[in-house]
Amino acid sequence: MSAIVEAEALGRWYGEVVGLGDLTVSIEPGITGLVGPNGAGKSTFMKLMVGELRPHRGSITVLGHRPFGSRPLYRRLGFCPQQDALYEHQSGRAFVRDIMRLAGFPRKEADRRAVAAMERVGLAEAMDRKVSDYSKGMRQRTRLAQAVAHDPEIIVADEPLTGLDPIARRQTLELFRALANDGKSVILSSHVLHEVESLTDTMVLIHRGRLLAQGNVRDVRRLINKHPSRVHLKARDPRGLASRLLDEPYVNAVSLSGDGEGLLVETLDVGTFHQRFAAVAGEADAGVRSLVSDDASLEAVFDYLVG
Amino acid sequence: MRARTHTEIYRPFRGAISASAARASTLAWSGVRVGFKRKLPMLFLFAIPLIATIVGAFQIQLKFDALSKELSFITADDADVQAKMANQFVANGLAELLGSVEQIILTTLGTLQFFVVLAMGWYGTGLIAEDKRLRAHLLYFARPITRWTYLRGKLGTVLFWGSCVVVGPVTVMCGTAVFASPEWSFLTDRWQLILKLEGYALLWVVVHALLVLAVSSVCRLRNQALAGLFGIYFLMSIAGELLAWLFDSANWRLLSLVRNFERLSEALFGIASGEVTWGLEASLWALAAFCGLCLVVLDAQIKKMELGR
Amino acid sequence: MKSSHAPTADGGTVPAAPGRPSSPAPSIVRLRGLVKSYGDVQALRGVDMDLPPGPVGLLGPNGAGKTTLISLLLGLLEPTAGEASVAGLTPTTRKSRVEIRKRVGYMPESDCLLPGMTAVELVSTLARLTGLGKQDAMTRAHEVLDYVELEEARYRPLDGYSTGMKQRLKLAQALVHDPDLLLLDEPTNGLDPKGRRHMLGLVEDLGRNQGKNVLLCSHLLPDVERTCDHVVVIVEGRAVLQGSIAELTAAEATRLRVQTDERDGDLWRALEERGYRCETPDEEPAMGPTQRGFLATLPDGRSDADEICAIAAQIDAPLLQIEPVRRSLEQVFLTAVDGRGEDQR
Amino acid sequence: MYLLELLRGAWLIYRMHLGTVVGSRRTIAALVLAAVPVVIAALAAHFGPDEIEGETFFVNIGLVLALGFSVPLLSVSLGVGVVASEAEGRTITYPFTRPIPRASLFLGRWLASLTLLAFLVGSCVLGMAMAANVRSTVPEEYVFQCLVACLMGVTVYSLGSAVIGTLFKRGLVIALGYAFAIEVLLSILPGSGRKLTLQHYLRSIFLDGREGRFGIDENIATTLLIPADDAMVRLWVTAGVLLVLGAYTVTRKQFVLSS
Repeated sequence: MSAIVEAEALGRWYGEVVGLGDLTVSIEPGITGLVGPNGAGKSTFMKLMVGELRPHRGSITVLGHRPFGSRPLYRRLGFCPQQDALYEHQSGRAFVRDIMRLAGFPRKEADRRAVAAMERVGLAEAMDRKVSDYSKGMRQRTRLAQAVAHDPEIIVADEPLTGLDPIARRQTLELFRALANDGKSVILSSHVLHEVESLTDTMVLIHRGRLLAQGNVRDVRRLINKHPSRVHLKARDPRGLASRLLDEPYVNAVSLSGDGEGLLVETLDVGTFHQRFAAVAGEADAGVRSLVSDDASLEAVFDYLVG
Repeated sequence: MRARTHTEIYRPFRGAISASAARASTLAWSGVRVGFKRKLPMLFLFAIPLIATIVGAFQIQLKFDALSKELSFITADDADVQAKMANQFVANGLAELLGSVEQIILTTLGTLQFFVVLAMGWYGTGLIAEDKRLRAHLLYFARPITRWTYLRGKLGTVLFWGSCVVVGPVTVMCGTAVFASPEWSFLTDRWQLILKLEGYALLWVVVHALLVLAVSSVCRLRNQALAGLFGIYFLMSIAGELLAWLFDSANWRLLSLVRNFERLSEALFGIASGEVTWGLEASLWALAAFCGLCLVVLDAQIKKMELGR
Repeated sequence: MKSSHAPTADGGTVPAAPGRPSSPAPSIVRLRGLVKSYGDVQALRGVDMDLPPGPVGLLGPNGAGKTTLISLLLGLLEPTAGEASVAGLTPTTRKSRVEIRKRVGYMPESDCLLPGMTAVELVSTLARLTGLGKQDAMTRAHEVLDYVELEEARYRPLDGYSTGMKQRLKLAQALVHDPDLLLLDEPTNGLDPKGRRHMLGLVEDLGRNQGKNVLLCSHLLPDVERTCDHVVVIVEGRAVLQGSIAELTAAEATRLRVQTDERDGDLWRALEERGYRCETPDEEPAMGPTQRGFLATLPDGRSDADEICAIAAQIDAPLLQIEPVRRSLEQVFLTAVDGRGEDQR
Repeated sequence: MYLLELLRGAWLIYRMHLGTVVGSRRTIAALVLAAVPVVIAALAAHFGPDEIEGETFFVNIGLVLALGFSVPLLSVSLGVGVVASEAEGRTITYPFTRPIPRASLFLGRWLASLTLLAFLVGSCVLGMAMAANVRSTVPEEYVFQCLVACLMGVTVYSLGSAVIGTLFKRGLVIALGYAFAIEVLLSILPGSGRKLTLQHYLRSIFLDGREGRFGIDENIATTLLIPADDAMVRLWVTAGVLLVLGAYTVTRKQFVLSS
């Protein structure tokens, strides 16, 4: 699959403040989570992606276009900005309709799309009310509606889940999944890592304006050798299982937890562990109840890498 | 749950929470301290009032200086009649001189008017508007304070800055007069005048502070509020003058704050400006009504803020 | 505290009936049929609530009445009807409503911080507004700033603070008068993972170790799950669900979530042959070739996963995860909201 | 092709924002501002000294109040926000990530402001003419020329303010400073400095060789005004340059939005 976003030694400053230092990354189709601590440069990267800013060094192409002011690209891209700004005087529907007019649709078609998009983000009932009366979550969803209404190939969404209540969060996540199922690409940033993880395994981790990691979360976890992988087990007979596991060469350490049925395994070769565990547990007859690797999550990877 | 240690231990508070704390003054003082943080605007805002005060004080000093020279010259003469005449003359001159002190002070205040409104506006218009914009009032109203305390606190801050540019100069100039007058005569003979001057300055500040806060409470942005303040201030004067001219009745000038204070100073110090035709009570009523209006606006707005809107 | 849906339907078994002799220390917040209306609009339509000690999560969709409830607990509003007692005070008179705020600390959601001040100034001023003496206020300000780990920055103006520092400062000011009840409105808003963990660590410490009654409002249910013992769900002005999180999200005994790699399908088929019932998890609709595992119900008589391990070993599939299915707090919340929504219709 | 897209985009933006412009609070303020000179003119016409003719009255009041006050003030206050208000409101992202030329935002929003300005200034001039008619009938060509001068004035002033607003952060202050401090200073100073002011050309259009006939303020009368046609040409050229400058700026400039 060819990359949809290619950044090469990308840098952007705000005066003396660095937004993005030196970023080389290529993003492939599908859902990609853009994560990183505050001030890492996620928003700057997204702004460069949609051509709100121009790079100071390096280059960026999206679908083969240089984004700044590129009209062909804007037909294929939708952007949901982070800042809570809308044209306050109009209704959500009118807002999306006007934006769709700018996207090149005739009047009726624009209105049809606006209505469809507002329904899609769950604002069907509120769409004829003024934007200024909306709650924070509704405004966020209105911004999302204008980003998806024209059926773009790529949706870039900067923190699209902030301010949403759990119900709206769920709806929005479903919307992203549905978009991905339709073959669209979604690039989204969020601080809430487990939500990103529920959407996708592919992530781009930016830290201090540079690329820190990219790819599938589990693969990335396996690349981190500094910290042995930790797997939590629960069994009827944890001691038996523990002694059996200690015989395996890839297991570095096993410790028992206080409650008498938990077991913590540390291994530097988690791939083999998973591969062999079924056989080991089958032999041991220890009554395995659960097996959870608690540091294979995006959050754990994030912590190990960002520190 | 990941293990985590907090070596920094939370310590419970063992002291007492007093029921009668001076909460308003705490709030006022915190507002003043924020104002002190930025030095440059302070320099610009206070430079002109400061210069005017120094000039005023200098004038007063000069007058008394001249007087004391005459005095020493005359008392050197030992002839009885001449001495009596001289004393008479000195007393007259002194009275005239002392009378003109208030003239100097009021003129200085008149010239300063615009800068005073500017200074009070600069420091005051942000007080409530910024709170509203940043929703900082949520922090204040989560404390055991009432709306009235909040208002007093904010008023205190504006009064402080207003006093710096109005009551301060008046005090300095009165002080100069006291020290320059022979035998503290300004203090002993005319202490009522000093009180009246200070009272007048204080009233001036209070009324304008209320206006500043009322404007601040209806705006969301400080700049808007500042523009609004000047808008209202000048609009009232212009409307008063215009209506007075149109309907040929000077009473319309009651609309103008400036004119009302002129009337007040005429009554207090007997310095006629000629254009004021109505009675003192009318002016007092006008000022009271104006303050009442400001308070009503403030109360409504602060009520909304207390409810967290 | 026993978990229960819609206490009104339960005939008042939960919360405990007043005056019951066995009832423990009175809870800090006690609401009975609390109603608050603005004109014709009813924001709260009869809330019954007893706040258990420790950290409690307050959940609810937007517009459910959470903000009104917080204002009431802060003594900013007077209840229209019903009984309320906050820290032993009833917010019916103006005086007691002001008094309540000496016992309650509030961390608002919005930014709130005036530029120009420093952290020490802000916190000590707010402490003095609460009624602490001058020395007390300064000592306390430094203590709570230490507690939230605002180091040298406390002497700098707030203008340059990062989001994480601002949030911690807001927590510090809520703590300065050592209140019995802490109302935290979205304390993790806008924080990155590290900042969020820090904040949650503080909230947990306050609730669990320092004996504060913490009411945590958050849209991020995992945060609530992580820090709180209990939840209260408010929907359309009523507390439709309150109970302990551990009970509400108790694990099921016989359903396991099983995950391998690409061979998910193979294992699925192999398990079904042995009498397991397999299904795709419902909370995450399948997207393309799923690698997210499936749910397997154990056949009768089995209580562990040894057989699954054996089967996996036979077909040589790696085992990435075996875990008893647990209702997530999100599911609990969504069910509560849906149930309520249907009642209304 | 680009031009066609530009015009289409500008038209869409124009349609989007005409509503905003007409309904906003700023417009109401502008309406009040525009009404003030008319009210003053009406009052002056009624109560002023009797010996002044209608046309003299109209020319004087048109020069001072319409050309000298209303036109620059309204144009600046409405013109500065053309692009700047979108950048300050942080909504500029929406039009800029759509397949329209960036310049069409400038063009469209400026045209929307211009529509309102033309309406305001036009009614202002007509109101003044009506006020002057109380004294004696004002010749139609005076009114017409005043109208032309005012329309040219709002065009150039608003374009200039729009460009300033796009380029600088404190656009309003700079534009107001130019219109009311620098221009006034230049026209008071002797020498050719006044040829750099817009007022000079606007007066030329308005008076069109009739200066000195109405007992006008000496300063203006002694100014060597140029024929109206020349003035028109120069203003059009200025407007063209400003338009291109604005369009180019918007096309190239990156707007860093505070978050």
